[in-house]
Amino acid sequence: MTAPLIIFFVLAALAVGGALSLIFQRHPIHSALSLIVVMVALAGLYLLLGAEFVAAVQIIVYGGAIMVLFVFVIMLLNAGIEEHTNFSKLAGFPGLLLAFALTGFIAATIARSTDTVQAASQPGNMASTRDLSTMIFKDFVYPFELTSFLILVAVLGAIVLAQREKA
Amino acid sequence: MGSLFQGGHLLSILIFFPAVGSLALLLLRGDDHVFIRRIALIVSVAEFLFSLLLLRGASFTSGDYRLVEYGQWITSPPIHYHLGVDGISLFLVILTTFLTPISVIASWSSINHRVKEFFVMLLMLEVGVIGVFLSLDLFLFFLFWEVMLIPMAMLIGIWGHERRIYAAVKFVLYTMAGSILMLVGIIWLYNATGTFDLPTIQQMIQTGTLVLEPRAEMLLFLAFFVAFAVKVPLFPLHTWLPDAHVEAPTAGSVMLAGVLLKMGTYGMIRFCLPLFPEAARRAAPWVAVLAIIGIIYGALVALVQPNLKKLVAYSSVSHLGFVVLGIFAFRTISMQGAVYQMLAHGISTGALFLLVGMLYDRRHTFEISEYGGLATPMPTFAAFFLVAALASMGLPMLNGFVGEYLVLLGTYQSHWAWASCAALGVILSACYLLWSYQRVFFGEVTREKNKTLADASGREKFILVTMSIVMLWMGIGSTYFTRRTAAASQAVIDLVEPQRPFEARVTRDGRSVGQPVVSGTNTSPVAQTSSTAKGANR
Amino acid sequence: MIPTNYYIVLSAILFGLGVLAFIFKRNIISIFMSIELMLNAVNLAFVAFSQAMHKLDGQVFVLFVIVVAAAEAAVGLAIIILTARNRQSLNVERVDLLKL
Amino acid sequence: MFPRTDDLLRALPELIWCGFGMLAMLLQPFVRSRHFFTVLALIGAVAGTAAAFVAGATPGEGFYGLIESDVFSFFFRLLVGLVAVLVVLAADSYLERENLPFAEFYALLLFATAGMGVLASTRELLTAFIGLELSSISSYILAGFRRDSTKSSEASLKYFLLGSFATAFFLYGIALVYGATGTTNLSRMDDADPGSNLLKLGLALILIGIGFKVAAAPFQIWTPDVYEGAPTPVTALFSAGPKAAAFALLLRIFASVPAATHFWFWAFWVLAALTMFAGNLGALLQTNVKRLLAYSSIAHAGYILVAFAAVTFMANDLNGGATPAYAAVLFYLLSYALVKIGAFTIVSEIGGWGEKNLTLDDYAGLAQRQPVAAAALSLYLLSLLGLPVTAGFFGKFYIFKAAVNSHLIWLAVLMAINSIIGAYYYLRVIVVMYMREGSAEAMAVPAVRFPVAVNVVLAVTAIGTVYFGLFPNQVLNLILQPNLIAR
Amino acid sequence: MPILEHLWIIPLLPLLGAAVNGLFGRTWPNKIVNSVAIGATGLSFFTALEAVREFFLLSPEQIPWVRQYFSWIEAGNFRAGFDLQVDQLTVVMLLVVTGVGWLIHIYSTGYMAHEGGYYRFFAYLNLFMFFMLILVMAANYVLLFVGWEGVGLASYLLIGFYFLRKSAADAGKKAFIVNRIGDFGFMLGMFLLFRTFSTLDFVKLFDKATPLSAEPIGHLGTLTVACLLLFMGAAGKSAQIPLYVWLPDAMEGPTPVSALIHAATMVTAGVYVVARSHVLFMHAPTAMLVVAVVGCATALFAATIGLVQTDIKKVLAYSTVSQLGYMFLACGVGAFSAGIFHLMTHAFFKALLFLAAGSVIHAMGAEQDMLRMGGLSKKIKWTFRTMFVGTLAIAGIPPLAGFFSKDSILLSAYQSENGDPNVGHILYAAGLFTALLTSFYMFRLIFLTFFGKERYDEHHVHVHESPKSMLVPLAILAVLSIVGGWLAAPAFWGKPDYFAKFLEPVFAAPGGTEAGTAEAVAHALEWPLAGVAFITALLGGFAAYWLYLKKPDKPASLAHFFGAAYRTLLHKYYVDELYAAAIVRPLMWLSTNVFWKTVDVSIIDGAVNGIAEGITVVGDGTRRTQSGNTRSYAVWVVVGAIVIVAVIFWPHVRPVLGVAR
Repeated sequence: MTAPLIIFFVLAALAVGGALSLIFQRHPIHSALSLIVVMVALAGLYLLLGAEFVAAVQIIVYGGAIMVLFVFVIMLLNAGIEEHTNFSKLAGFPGLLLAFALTGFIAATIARSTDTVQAASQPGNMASTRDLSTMIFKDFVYPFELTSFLILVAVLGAIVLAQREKA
Repeated sequence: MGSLFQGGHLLSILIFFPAVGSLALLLLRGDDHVFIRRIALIVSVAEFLFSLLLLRGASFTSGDYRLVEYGQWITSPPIHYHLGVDGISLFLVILTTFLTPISVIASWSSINHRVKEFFVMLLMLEVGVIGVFLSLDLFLFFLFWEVMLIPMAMLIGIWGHERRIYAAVKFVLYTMAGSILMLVGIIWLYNATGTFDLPTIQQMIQTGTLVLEPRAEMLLFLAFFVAFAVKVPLFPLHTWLPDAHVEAPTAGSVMLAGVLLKMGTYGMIRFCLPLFPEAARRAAPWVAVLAIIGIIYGALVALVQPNLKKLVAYSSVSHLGFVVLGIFAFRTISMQGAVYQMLAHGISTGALFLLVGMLYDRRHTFEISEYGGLATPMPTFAAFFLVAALASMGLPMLNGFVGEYLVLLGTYQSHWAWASCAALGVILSACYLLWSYQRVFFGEVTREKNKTLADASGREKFILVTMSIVMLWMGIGSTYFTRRTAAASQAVIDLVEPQRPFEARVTRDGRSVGQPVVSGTNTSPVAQTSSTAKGANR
Repeated sequence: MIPTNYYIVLSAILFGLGVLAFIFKRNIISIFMSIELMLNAVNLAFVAFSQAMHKLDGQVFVLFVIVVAAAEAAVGLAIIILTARNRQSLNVERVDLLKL
Repeated sequence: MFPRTDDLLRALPELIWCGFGMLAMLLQPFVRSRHFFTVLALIGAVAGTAAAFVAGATPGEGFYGLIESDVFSFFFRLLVGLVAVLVVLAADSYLERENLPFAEFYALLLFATAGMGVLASTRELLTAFIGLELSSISSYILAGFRRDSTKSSEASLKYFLLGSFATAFFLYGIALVYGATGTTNLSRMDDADPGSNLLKLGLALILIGIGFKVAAAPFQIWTPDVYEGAPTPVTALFSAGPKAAAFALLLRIFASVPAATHFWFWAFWVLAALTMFAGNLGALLQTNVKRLLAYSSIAHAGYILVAFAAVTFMANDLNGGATPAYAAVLFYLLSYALVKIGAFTIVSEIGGWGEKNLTLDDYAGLAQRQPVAAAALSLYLLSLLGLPVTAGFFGKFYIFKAAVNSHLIWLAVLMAINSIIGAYYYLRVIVVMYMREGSAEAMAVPAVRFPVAVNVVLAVTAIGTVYFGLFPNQVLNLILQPNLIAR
Repeated sequence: MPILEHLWIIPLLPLLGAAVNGLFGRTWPNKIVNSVAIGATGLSFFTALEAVREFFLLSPEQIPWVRQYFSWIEAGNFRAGFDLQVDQLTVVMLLVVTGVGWLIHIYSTGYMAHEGGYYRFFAYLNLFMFFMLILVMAANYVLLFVGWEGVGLASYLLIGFYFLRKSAADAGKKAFIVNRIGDFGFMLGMFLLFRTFSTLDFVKLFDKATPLSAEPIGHLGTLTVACLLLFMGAAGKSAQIPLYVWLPDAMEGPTPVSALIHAATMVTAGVYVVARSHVLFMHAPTAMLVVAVVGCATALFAATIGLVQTDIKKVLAYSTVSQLGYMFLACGVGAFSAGIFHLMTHAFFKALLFLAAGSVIHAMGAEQDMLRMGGLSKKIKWTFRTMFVGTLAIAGIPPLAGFFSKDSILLSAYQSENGDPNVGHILYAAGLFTALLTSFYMFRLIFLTFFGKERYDEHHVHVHESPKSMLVPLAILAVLSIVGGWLAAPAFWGKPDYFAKFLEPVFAAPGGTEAGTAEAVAHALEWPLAGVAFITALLGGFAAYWLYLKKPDKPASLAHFFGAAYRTLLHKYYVDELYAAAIVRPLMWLSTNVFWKTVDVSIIDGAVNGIAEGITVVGDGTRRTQSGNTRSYAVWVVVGAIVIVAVIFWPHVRPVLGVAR
């Protein structure tokens, strides 16, 4: 049991635990916080995988921007404890069961079929951020430009939807 | 098969002239009813005259198609604008163009709201029907087949009576249910042959370049047959007919009974038999049984109808049964009879519906019990009604007889049992027609309203006289028609089962030509027919 | 070293938990969070694969995904605010005007 | 490292659409005139559509193989462009009636169109994902565009939540495919091992994601709600644009990934069957016309999936056996888009302020009140019903043909049955319009005189429907070629 | 040969009359109408006479004289032409029809003078003449069938002439439908014949049939079946058991109609057809036997019913049925010429009787019940005299017509040995007994009507003799009824029976039972049998005299004594009731409740609507999945995911969809 493996398991446990608590926390704020935990854990895993740039972005954008946005909205709408209605029969036990089934299946399939990939895997040599940027601005310039429009749309949407009725 | 557009565009004109007419109507203002009616009448009459040109346009001494029009329409899959007329379709077209003006006149005063739309629909209906009769490309055929649906539904649904909407929807769904499967069948056939062109496929089958394996052929046959059987309508599929007829306005019923039902039997003759002879042969007994059930059953149900129009409707079920029987007996004579019966039924039943409609115009009911003793206030009308009834029950010298007689005679040649059962229909038709006639026209006038009913008006007289003359003519001068239909129907029969002359049959049955079936010690007719039937099905 | 499929399986589990959460949670915001959870799971998979195959594009994808997630978050939260305004509840089950 | 001109040319339509979208946004503070923006958006949409020809004129791959400019993308760009144009025209009067922010609307519309354009032209999954998001997010916003309407916002919410839920699946699918093949570029997956379960799973998840977008049962579940809640012109857009784009992507994926071989037709077989029935049966009892059309669009997605089953069935047939099936999909999408936009436009016009009159009763006696509208709507319905001399008929015909061609007789029969069921409720609308007398107050309502723009929409759609119903040749010659999708 | 070349003129004339009267007669005064009608018939009568004259100039090989005018139906190897034929048989029928028909037309002008619908009546009557002439002149079965159905139509119209009376309308309908039942057989007969000989022209067909050897008795060969089917038609038209029921009801029509159609001409069409097809029948002894037996039975049966009827026309009706039975008996035993001979004489005296009865009714003011008559002999002398002649004739008192014809029938019956030597004697006995009954009920009629005390009150009914227009035809017919039989008289002195001799070329064709061998035997038996017949006739007459003049109260007591039998007879053996109960009502019930209400409405339509219902229900279910709850929606997505994954990864779920292949 090497050190990285231990770290991996710790982080994995952290992530899963965060996810679970996201589910079981009754208050959105707590859910949000547990989600942040997950993200941080994932960031750790990225580092472990030698993708430090991604890890950084993960912390900054996700943990920083997005989650803050969440918390902000929760505060804005001062959402309280979520009420446990069960209007949806389907989403009760059967739903959860199905979800488990799906998850189990996907996980199992992957576990059985990633061996090929795994063979190729060896100690993560750090990917240089330069290569990354060249890739973004050369190979993927088109989608990159598109994302800019995407952001534009988002802004636009936020304005259109969230702005108060003009009196 | 013709080069590009040989023999002028008469057929195209026939198909699209009414469409042009209806477009013209659409552009008119909606409120000047008289003018609209006049236009409609002019258009339909002109159309009728055009159709008469067919008789000059070509001779029908051989089975192949005349006045063929052939042009590329859709490149992939190769669909052609392929029209043609032969002896069978010839008179059906003329029947259509003849009945349309009649219906126009018939609805002259009975249609008063949304007049424009009415005549537009009527003409569009004509377009669809004529298209069906003239198109030689499976795809084109199907196209017209479906096009005809909506105008008819509209006629029923907008200008019909109480339960019109139910009837209209039922009509459309019934027909679609059949035809959609036919579409699948058509496509299947295309995959097998690579063409939608009817004559080409026929040649393929004749020359043996196309051989369908029995199961597929049977399925295809059924796909087509069911669609047609619904239209005919054949026994278990007939229940849309009474509703449609009872609810439809007079003109609608006339077109429906006069022409639309024929599309079904026409389809059988034109597609089921030539394209799938083997399957047709195997299915024949079942079809015949259904047809016979239809004949007797329809007659019996008609017998007890309290509703005059429903009675006539069920009588159609019975009469069309004869046609189907005639087709699937695979005898030249019976086929001829079937074709003739189609025309005859179109006229006589059309006339009956017209008469019933005229009664409705006066009293606004179809209940027989509402009438009685009408012969006193309206003798002329009663006389015409009697003529129509007699024609419909197949009295010699009137149109109904020839068809029925030939069908039965022909059928008897190979299947004496079928013919014998079917012949019961002749008795029953007399029963229900005479009984209803008596209840409507004979006896004292019971209802106060009926005492003052007006006799046939000038316009009505005109219609009725025309119809009666046609009935009489078809009853006496049948050869005028049969000589033109003969070749075509013979051709169809030859495809299904080539007919041997009688003597040949006898010799094959091991008897000398001189002494036919009745030599000293001979089998009972049953045995003989079975033997001959076997022979026929060889 | 750590086998790649550990990561992938983990991502699968996280993804599944996201699905689970989506079904389980009632509060719209939490549901949205569970979507973010699923996206994170995807990211993990991407990174793991790219690392395993010595290809950088996997990480590029992650960046794109994060951007998209941000955009979605903006719009989503706007929509949530709108909804909260229109009917004073964040319970997704109470948002069922449109049915049948 | 500025991209080469050809690349730009090959992406020109999207760029133009986005450009005009931006323009609209920028001018929004300064210009108050609605017509200005309408014209602007119109120009933008048309220009983009025209640019499709430019792009089509420079075939080949662009941006290092991320996008492909071939007949396929040409066709779909034209299609979505046409949709955009029509929706702009249809929306104009609607926006005024409901007094909604028009600049933003058009901007979003153009961005969405751009997204669809990307989906139509991309050959790489990540780009596809971006395009998908571009169109989806715009759609989420557009769905909720009538802020003060609870229905609208609810539609927006549902669409957003479920949409991103599905997107997550799609994305995970991409991840797995990437894991299995080491690339996300569809044209570089040839050496991937088709048997790999990872790949299968990835494709399956992608199928789920796209299946959601195209409203394939049981992912269709969101469709009726969203379609009903969204502003009607937007509904028109949804039913025509994004669906077509999503189908385009699906088609491209399953056309070019070797691993997506024969046996996938099973999946499509199931989806198709489920979808057809879900749509038609659901529509059977609808009294809300808008919702009815929504269900019908599900049903039609089902029909298209039948063609997909045929496509995948023919996947192994290398000598262009699948070509007719492809053509069937494309032609159907075209005919269907025309009809749906026309129908929804009429619905939005009849709906009146606040979309009040949506139920069948409001359509009773429409034939007398507004003969033209009634006639047009019946034409569309008949096309949906698949009656001859309408484009819908040929569409259905080709799908039948494709199905029978692939020996999917039973699927064809199922489709036939569904056509009958469908016929029932389409007819019901026609019946109501023509054969029922309108209620007193309904008849009292003065005939709505349609704005010019709307009339243009109706004219284009109606004429198009009839024209393609009679002379489908040009379109067919375009889409019926083996190298429809460049490999 | 002007007329023989243009035979079509003969039937066409009445048709023209019918057309003219029918179309325009409505507004015309009676004078013009009846002059048109009588003119048309008379003309065709004289044309017929001319035709006959020319016919006698023909050389034997020119007979049968067939003229083809135009081809009516053509299909495949089937051709039915509008071909007319004249041979000896036709000549007889032609003269009877046109002659008697003309007389009756004349009579009608008087009888119908005060009726409404005068023009209609004569139009129908002429129409009937047309079809009847077609029937007798047709040269093939199909054209014959035209006349056959046509006369049916005419009789339908004429029976229903007083259509305001329900009974009349019913009777007309009944007549037509019962006839249709017969026609059903007739048609099948034609079909079978065509299948066997592939032609329906008499000449060709009989030429083909002649060389065939006769089918052994008791054997259902093709010809036997064909003949039986034809006979079925004949039975319908000529009111034989079991299809006789329509004829008595047919008396609802005006009396001249009863005389012309239901006594003289139409009802004998059946006999004519059998005689016409004698070639076939000669080859089918079984059929012959059936014909003979049925005929004999009918004769006896109808006669018994005739005994107790009190309606003067009903009595005559049943006597007609019975006489027709005689004719079939004749045909059945191969004495075709005898049958035709009786047909002719019967036409004379039965027409006479009916017309006289009509005159009586006319005199009594539409009273038909004999129980309300009596003692009329003084008041209406001529009517009485003529009618008495008729009675003598039918009763078979020599030397009147009936005696000779009936005698020759009995004779042939006595000789016939078809199948069993005793058959002949049985038939003879039955026939003889029938003769007894006949004379009884006829004299009963006379005595009840003309003798005894008046059983009506003079105040209401003032009896008056009929106009000339009615009496003249009576007189002529009376004369004919007297002399009509003398053609056969020479047979008693060993000389040839002229009538038989005349018809010989027609009937002598095949087996040769006619003439030849029979002659010798006949001569030996001639006198004794004739004597017997004469005595029976007298017996019958005397019985009637004794019962109805001497002891007028006797009949009542007798009736009371044989209560059951009497009632049975009075109700015509309850045959109508039987038919109603056994056929009509069940059929109606079946059609209404089973076919229409159950099969059509419940089962078929029920199924159709049921399917629609079912789909709607399912549709509602599908709608319910649209709960509007986003969480459920999410679950649906998951479900979908699982479905797809399952289909892709577990091949063994695919065969569930195996139908896809």
